[in-house]
Amino acid sequence: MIENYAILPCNGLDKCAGAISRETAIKLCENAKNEIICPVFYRVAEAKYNKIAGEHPLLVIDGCQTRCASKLATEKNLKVSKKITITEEAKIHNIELKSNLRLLKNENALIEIILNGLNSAEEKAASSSDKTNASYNFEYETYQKDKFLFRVPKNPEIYFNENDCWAYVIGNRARIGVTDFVQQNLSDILYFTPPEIGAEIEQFGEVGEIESSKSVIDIISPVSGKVVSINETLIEKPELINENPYELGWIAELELTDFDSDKELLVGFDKYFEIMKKKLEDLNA
Amino acid sequence: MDELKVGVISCSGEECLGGTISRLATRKVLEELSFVSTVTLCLPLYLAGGKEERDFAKVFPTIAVDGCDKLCAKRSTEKYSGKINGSVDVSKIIGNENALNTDTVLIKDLTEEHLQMVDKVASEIIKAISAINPDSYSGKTFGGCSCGS
Amino acid sequence: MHKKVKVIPCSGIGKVYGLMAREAALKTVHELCPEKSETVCLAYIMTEDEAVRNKIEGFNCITVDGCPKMCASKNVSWIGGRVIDEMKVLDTVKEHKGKKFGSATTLDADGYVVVDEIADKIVKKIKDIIKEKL
Amino acid sequence: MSETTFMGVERDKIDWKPTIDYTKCDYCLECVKFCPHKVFEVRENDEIQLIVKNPNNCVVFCRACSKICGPDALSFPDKSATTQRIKEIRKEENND
Repeated sequence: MIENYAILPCNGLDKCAGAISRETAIKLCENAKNEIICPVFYRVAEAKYNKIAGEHPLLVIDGCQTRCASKLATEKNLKVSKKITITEEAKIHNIELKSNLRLLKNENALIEIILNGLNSAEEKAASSSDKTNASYNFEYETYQKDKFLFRVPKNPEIYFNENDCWAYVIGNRARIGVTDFVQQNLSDILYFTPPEIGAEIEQFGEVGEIESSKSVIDIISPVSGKVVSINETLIEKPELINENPYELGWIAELELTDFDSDKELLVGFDKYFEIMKKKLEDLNA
Repeated sequence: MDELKVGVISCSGEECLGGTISRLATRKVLEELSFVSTVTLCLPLYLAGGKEERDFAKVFPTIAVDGCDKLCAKRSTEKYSGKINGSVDVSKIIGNENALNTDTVLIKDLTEEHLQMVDKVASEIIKAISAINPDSYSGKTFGGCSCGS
Repeated sequence: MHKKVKVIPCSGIGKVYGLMAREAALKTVHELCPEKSETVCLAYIMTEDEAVRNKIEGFNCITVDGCPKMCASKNVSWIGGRVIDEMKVLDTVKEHKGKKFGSATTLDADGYVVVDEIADKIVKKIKDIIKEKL
Repeated sequence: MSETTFMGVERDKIDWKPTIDYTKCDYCLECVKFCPHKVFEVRENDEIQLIVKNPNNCVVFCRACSKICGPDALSFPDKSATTQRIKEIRKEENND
């Protein structure tokens, strides 16, 4: 269920989609403890809303493709956690929007569908994510080569293999992904093939594949275990791996089977940073 | 001596031939020049706040290549990264009339004559690069890179 | 008589996708839809000069971006253009898996196939925008 | 050029490289074009036109070339056996 969110709807009054966006926001606040950010009032009461937005995850509801609410969020430097666009939702659910500003049967039905969708997506996310899904607090060391930046997270819970993949280990679970070395070398990643959920992976086994126009690589798992979840967002948006392969661009989560033994062949930040630098120097040779 | 590394930031202006020529000449220098390592900086990314581009232009010598005398690339680079180390104005090399030609902008439409203009501009960019004193930047090189954009 | 839709590509210089964005946008405004669309220099927009502000602020724009950094879209919105649609070259590229498109300097035949497809999509969007206004 | 050790073990001691099945290989040379580590070498004038020239350049656990091989002529050692072997070598060296 969507709860404890700050909600920024478009509230536009020149299209039906704007009215729906407004009503969706109101419903979300009636049913649970969420706070609305009024886009109009935001212009004059910035401090108030900055505080709300800073303390809660932000859901942005855009009415149409002009995406005024999203733009307002960008302008105010807000971090958006979730985003929906009413016209897109209408298209997906085959509901035709007319020019009426009052909500009728169709519009109310759409709002119900959207609310259900938002709430069930939230529940799914909550159940699939364990402790590993807790907010990131990675600290990075950066190596610059030409204009390219290569970040490596320094947290002690993060282990690397020499195949440029990382594992963030908490308890009996690990979230895994590739490093900046991989994403910079591949350049724009166009396709992501995830591993199968439930698959048993041995250490250094393959957990999916990523491909750019330059090359295709296997993701080589630093740890052994069973795949319990994958980053589904990457199927539509593999470019998130380029954006940040350690956070939004993570690949999969594994339930560990023998981490003590896996650890023998993994390195921590210090060692990996050196390995990566050497690889980058070798690229010149 | 350390290898000299220079950033080239080109206007790529969409409205007239000057932009097409500045873009192509910059690409040519990047691809064919061997005595220094050039890095093309992406102007739109630079303008959108791209950290990699802006940081590079702050540390390394940078040359702006502009298609017309509005000098957008030069002005922007100065605005966000401080001074620039060289400036090439395509309209001065191929003439205002050519630079402001709005009929030919697609690369598929370029004629032999246009390609000669590209060569001319490329050689001016190389001159500007050569004019930079490498000694003042020694020790700040990272070597060529085969990855990324 | 309505104002022309602005079609603004990123023209990114580092990758073939930047060139594809540029060729697709320029083909649209020069060959396919010269009556209904035009382009404005992206770098010029960002100088914030009065003359160019008047060309872009509040106008309907379609941006064409070569990479997910979405520079054309970001820059145009920042200056106050109304980005009605943001085209992503990679969306069309993805439909042509395994093909080679050329370099950031020149395009191969397959590069032009994609450019033509993108240009056709832009034309459709221009027509949609103009229809909506009527 | 490429790293001389992998996980602290001399690269030379790790048996990880592609093996070409010459009954399947059709010399399309896609693998040569693909591999940035120059593992393969083309010998145009020989009867066998493609060889694994630099096995130690091959990135341990990488099998990417075998995936792009149309006739499926490239094979690699077993991964878990290789992992096991690396662990053994590390132990032996620690005991020395």
